[in-house]
Amino acid sequence: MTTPAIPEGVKRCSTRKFAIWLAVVGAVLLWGVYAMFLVWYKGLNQTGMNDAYGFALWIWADLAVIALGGGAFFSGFLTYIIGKKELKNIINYAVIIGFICYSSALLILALDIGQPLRGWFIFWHANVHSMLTEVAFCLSVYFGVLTIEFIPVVLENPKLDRVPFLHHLSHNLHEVMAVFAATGVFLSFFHQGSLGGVAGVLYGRPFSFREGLLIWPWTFFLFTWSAAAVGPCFTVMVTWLTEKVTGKKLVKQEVFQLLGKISGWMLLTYMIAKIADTWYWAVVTAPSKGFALMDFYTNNPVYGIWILIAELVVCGLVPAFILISRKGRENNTLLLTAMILAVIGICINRWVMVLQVMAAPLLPFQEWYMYMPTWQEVATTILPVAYGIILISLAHRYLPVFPQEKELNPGN
Amino acid sequence: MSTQSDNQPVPAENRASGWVIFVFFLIGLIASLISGWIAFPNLLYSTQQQPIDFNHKAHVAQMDCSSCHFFRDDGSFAGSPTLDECKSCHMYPMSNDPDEQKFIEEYVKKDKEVPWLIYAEQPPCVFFSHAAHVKGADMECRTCHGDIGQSTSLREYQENRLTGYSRDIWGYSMLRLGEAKHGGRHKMNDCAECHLKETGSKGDCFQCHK
Amino acid sequence: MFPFIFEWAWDIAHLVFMGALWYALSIIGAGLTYCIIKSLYDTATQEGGDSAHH
Amino acid sequence: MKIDRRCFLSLVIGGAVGTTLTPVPWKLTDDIAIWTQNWPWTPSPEKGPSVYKKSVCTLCNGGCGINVRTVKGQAKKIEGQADYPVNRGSLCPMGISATQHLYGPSRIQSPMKRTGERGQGKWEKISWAEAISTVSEKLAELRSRKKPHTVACIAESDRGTVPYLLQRFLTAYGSPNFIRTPSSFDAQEQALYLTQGRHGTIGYDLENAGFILSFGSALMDAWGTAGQMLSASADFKQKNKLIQVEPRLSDTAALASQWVAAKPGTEAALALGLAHVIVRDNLYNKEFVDNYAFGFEDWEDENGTVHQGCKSLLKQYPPKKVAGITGIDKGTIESLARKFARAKRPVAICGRGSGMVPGGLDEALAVFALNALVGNINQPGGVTAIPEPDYWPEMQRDKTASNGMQQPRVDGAESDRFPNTRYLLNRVPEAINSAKGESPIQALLVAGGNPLYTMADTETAKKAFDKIPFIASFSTYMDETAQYADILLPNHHFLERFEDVPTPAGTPTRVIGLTRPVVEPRHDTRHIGDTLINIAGSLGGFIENAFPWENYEAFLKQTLTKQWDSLEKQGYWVDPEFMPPAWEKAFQTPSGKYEFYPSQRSKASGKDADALPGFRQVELPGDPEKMPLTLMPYASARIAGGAVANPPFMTKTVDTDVIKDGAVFVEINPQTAKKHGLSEGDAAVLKTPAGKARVRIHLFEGLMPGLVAMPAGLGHTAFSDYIAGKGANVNALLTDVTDPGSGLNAGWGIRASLVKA
Amino acid sequence: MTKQAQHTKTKRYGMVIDLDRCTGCGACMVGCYAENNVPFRKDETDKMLSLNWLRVFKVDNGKPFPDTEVCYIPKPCMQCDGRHMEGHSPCVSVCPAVATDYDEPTGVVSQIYTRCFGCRYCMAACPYHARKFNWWDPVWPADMEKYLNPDVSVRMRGVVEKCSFCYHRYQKARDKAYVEGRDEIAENEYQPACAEACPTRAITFGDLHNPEHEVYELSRSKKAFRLLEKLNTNPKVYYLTSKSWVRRKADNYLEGESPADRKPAHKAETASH
Repeated sequence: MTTPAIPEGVKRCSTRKFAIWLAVVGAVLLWGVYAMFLVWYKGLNQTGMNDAYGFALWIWADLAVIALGGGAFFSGFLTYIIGKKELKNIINYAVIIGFICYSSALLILALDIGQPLRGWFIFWHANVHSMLTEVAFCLSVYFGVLTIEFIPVVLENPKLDRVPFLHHLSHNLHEVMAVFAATGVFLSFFHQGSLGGVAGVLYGRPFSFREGLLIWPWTFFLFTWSAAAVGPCFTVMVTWLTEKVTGKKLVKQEVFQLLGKISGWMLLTYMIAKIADTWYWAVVTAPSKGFALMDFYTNNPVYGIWILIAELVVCGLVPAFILISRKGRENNTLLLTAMILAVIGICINRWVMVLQVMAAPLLPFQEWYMYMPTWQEVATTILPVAYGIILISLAHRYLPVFPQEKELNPGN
Repeated sequence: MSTQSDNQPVPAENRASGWVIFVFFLIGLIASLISGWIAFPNLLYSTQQQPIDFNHKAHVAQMDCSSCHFFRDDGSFAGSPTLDECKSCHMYPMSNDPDEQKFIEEYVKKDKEVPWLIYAEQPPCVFFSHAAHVKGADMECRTCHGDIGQSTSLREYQENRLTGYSRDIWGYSMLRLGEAKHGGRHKMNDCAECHLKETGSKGDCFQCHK
Repeated sequence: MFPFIFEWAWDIAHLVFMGALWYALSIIGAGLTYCIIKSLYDTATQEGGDSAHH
Repeated sequence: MKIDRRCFLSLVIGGAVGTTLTPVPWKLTDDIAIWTQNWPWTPSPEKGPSVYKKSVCTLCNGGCGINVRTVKGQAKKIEGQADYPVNRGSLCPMGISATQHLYGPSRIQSPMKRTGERGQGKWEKISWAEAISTVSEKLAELRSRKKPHTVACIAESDRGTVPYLLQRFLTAYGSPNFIRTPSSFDAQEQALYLTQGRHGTIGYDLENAGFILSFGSALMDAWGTAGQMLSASADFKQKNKLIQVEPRLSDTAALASQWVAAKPGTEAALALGLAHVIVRDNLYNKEFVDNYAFGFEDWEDENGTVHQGCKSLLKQYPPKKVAGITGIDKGTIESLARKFARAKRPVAICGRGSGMVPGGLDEALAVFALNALVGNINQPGGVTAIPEPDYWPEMQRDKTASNGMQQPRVDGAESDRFPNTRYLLNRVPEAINSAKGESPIQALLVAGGNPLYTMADTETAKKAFDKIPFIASFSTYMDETAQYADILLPNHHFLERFEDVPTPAGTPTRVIGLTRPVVEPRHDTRHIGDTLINIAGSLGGFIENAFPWENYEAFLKQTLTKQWDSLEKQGYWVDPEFMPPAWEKAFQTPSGKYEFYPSQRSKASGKDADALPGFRQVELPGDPEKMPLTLMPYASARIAGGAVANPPFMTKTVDTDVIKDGAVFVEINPQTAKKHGLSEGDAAVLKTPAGKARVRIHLFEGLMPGLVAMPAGLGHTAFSDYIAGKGANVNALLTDVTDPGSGLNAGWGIRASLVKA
Repeated sequence: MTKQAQHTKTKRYGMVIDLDRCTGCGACMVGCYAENNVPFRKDETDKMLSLNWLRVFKVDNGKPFPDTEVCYIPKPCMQCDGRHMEGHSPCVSVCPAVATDYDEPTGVVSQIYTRCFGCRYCMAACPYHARKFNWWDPVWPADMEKYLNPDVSVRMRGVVEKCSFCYHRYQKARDKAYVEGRDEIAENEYQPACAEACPTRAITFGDLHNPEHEVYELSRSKKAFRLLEKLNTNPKVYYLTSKSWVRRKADNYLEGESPADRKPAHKAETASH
């Protein structure tokens, strides 16, 4: 059944099936929306946060989705600036995933502040010394860029494409896309970095505090680098998942492998820097504040040294080595495993840089602070996932996201 | 949803022409401009009359400003006089003025404070030091409050329905442009502007906040 | 974020930070404006024209 | 002209463009933000001139001078009154947060009559006229049945005009049953009477003392006048002058220069042991002991019987033996005794904890003996008896009243058995519960003290109260006792009323403070003095005649005419003539001297051994097999342990290892915990012969192994949602342990078991 | 946040708390709550949800009975001067909306509740947990609103608050000085509520720059130290103790390191002059 709303030459499931799918995901979405409403209406007492955990699950989710959404800017960078033509086959999807990630991040930020109606103060009364200001500005402006990058894809919907103005707009946007992409890369560099800076500048928190370059702590650069390294892995992971769900091959394996190779080298260089950073922190920074490394990993039920090993070795070095080896990349299972590990690694890193920072006691007579999210927090954190699935479903159904789809699925 | 006809371009003669579309654009534009610039400000503010029409000029002729608007020993500023302070003269009528009659009937006799509406009332988060301005910097009342001492009648009081602020805080111009009516505007930036001019610094937060 | 805001200061931090911000915004703004105007122009000159843009 | 949807779209775009060019979105964004800054449901206090008003806090018997900041007739902040002779500007957290009680939800807002079952909390608002006629009809009825003595009154104090009016009312009415709630000063003041022959409050001149030996008094935690003690404590540490004897490292012990962890209940033995060393080494004040004391040496009475004196008695308490009893090593006892005797202006004080429980008379006498041995009676830095007020007007009473007054007291105080004890509230429940037939109390007036919270074994007390047919409460707050009453006649809050506050116990000067209205009464309450005058008025006859004043204020001014000027001006009056009398004139005992051998006491029992202070181990209730631990309450300045519960601010200061999520933590030594399989934070059931409570465990090295320490003052069930339901009431787990000599409650703890829940 | 030249008239208000005197009675806390309109809830046992501008910790030396010792440590906002004594306290520089700032004339770290939008970054930055969040709308049951202090604005849900050294008292003292034609205010004219409420006079408050103020000498005493000094936050709250174990509780030490190795507290401060 081909309706004009669906791109030419591709096959899509029945409206009924699609509606059921949407309804299921929509139910999860509604649950999240209800929780979101509760948080806005009743305030942040709906969360499990407290004065020790001013930053908690949401900020982690924010940091994580932004890191994972980094696939958009880095793929854009590779496609439009470096000129990796093969990546044109996945750039649309990278943009969509980035758009979902960033819109989710903004939504979570809007939830996470105590006075949402005053949220614009961060722009209006900006304190330029605050990493969070940098995050807010770059994040929202970059979201604008992503929207601009997303628009042409939307406009390629057959129905919209028939409107002459929109047709031309889409065309013209494509023409200057490199400019936007470059701006996006610039903005991304700063907001990804600033997110790292958020924790890194906290000189009252020896666990996260780092020295750095000018006003930027080393975490600034580590975050940018790691987002660039792992963002494409997430893009590939989601693409692969989409392929599994739709039962179609959407992107050629070479594209995956190319991204895998680039990610691999990025990840390896990142891990070298990260390990150096951790080493310096463990032997210089932390001891200067009176802490031994193991002070941060003992006497508590959750944060053991395993977390450091998991982040650096299992989800860091291991996937890096798999991805840089041709054999590893060419084995589909290994490629995906490595990418998933890398994604987990980055999530652990962001978790540690938010939650463990809050948990570690500073005064010697204090205990580790523990935190348990409420269902409202969980629901609102899952909400973006549901929203993302819906947006992806709609995009896949109605937009020509994957240029290679027709070629790869000739039977349709 | 889609029908066959949707796939066909709509014949040109069935479509609105460019200038019609432009006229609609203009209608939308002008209507919103009018409602935004004229209706909105009127809706946003409510207007109230002072409970008693006080004649400053008549009083100033006979006494100092500080007889009613004085500093307490602890340095705080008394603001508008209390009933007791008014009563010290107006226990009984001193003239035939109808407002004085009203004052005595409704407030003195009933021993009720007059609910004066304060034009320059600052919100609870603000600490405004009259002492610093009047005593420390030798400023005159009229610099901020206008020539209220020469007025014979109290003007109406406008209150922002959303914020509860007196309109004098934002100023009467929606764009906060031009010469301020009644002495001055009283938003933070207005304070800062003067402070910057007079002291070289806009001031620290705690200078005026509490 | 504007010079007339209370917190604004004409110092290096503001100039660098806000300079970069406004620079990025103006590039985006200029790009968008160009695209819209160009599209309006294209629409007017080649009504229902070809579509081979990719 | 064709109009299609593109026209509509265009209209909307035009509108949108136009709107952005108007102030609407921008001004609204700003105004909405300002709205969040002034949310109508967030209060904004009214400005106005600050007026400071002096008064005296009566939340406990401490009586600290306060200075209340008011704005537009509303009390804003309570601060200490700097020149007040008792507390000198210092104030305890309870006093500071009294505004929370004044304006809080636990106030009784008008007279009320019970409609449901007792304690059910169902009330009906009534008028003052109805309330007063209900009470007076009940009283008139009992009087007509010639049973005026079955009326009892419980009050928190027996000094000052209000307690006096209560007593006067009972006297005119015909009941001897005026009962004051217990305090540690009961034992001390009885000891004062027995040794010096004077009724009065005891004054410790701690500020001028050079060395303070405290037998478990929680000086830093609400003992005596909290403000005064805390203020005096400022130099305890600096001058190394405080020694604390206590099995728990309390806040006082922490501040002391030496903490002596004696086994609980052995304080008397330690005092006698110290006295032993002092006498043995001839370190005592010979001038005082030889010339102004009686019963130090053995003596012979007119019948030729030889009586053992203090000196001989002390021979029974050599350091080695005392070390065995107290668990303190011999060397410490020896050195402590020498330090005490050689110090400049040493003083020993007693009254365990915050002084809610009287303790045994022997302990008080033993500590008094220490003071006498160093001759610090009526000396700077020593112990002084402050005479009680004596300015009461004459009255006449009718025959019914006279007959009633001759009936024995319900509590057995001033009886042959306990001739020197004035009040024994602790014995009332037993008296009622064991009575055959109807309750010996037919009507009870509760004027403070909140006995159903503060009495040991509250369940038994409640059972006794159940048998009292009529209970009226004058309480300001809906406390546990008010909740159990039949009729409520609420008194003004102390910030709304006049009242005099005579010398608080422990203060070494003669002072009267004036509590006065700082704010207008907020509710339909009435001064208890006025209520009493009203009730007397409706009873008529001699009773009415005994209350000839227009109102309480008139009575107060008349009574304190001489002092009134000073009271009104400064808020207090200090007796300019009061000087601790010289030793020659100080003692009004039968011997005219300070009596180491209290002959008044021996008269009661006729036995030597009972007269001299001795150490008798108090047997704690409970089977040591089944209950291997010992529960002791402890006082904390952050928890009000008395009649009036913690206001929310104080509860806010209490830390997480004292109370968490409604459960109270009991402290135990980690060693004990290990033995009983308990660890930090565990939920457990604490069981004593009186009852059980769910608690949680907090390990504290500073507690003697084998003990369980539980904070006093938690576990309220009344007042308000902000106060009730926090932890358990330790009083409910304790029982009365009657001191054989005085009838006072000598219980300092109880046996207990602690089992993980 | 602009850095001004160190003016001789610039004050650095600070506090010295004598831990040898503190009995942990809690009067300072209650005094603070009453003065500063600090709200309360039915259950305040979770101290990480409780609005307490001032909290008094109880610490012990960990030795077994009867060698145990305890000490109380009252902890208000430390009013940090920042790493380079320039006012970049851990919290000030992170606030994205300039809701918290370093008050140059007094050295007090300000918090403007109406500016704060509740991002809580400052709370994450503060190593002392001095900053508290309004998780709930404040509610004063019955008539309790009546005792609220008009000199201190009431905070609304969703914003951060903290100890301000009772800055409103400074404002009032200055007003009095203006009216009396004075330039300076005396030491006793500006005292925060906790210092005033402390019945044991353990809290001393004044200008750390002014040799005539008591805190000047006290903060330079050998017994003086500050909490978590190694973090270089440069607090203006000093503590005095005669016990070395208490100092060990106030900062982190590596094995073999001891508080005695550290230079006295005031050295760090004078070094920057």
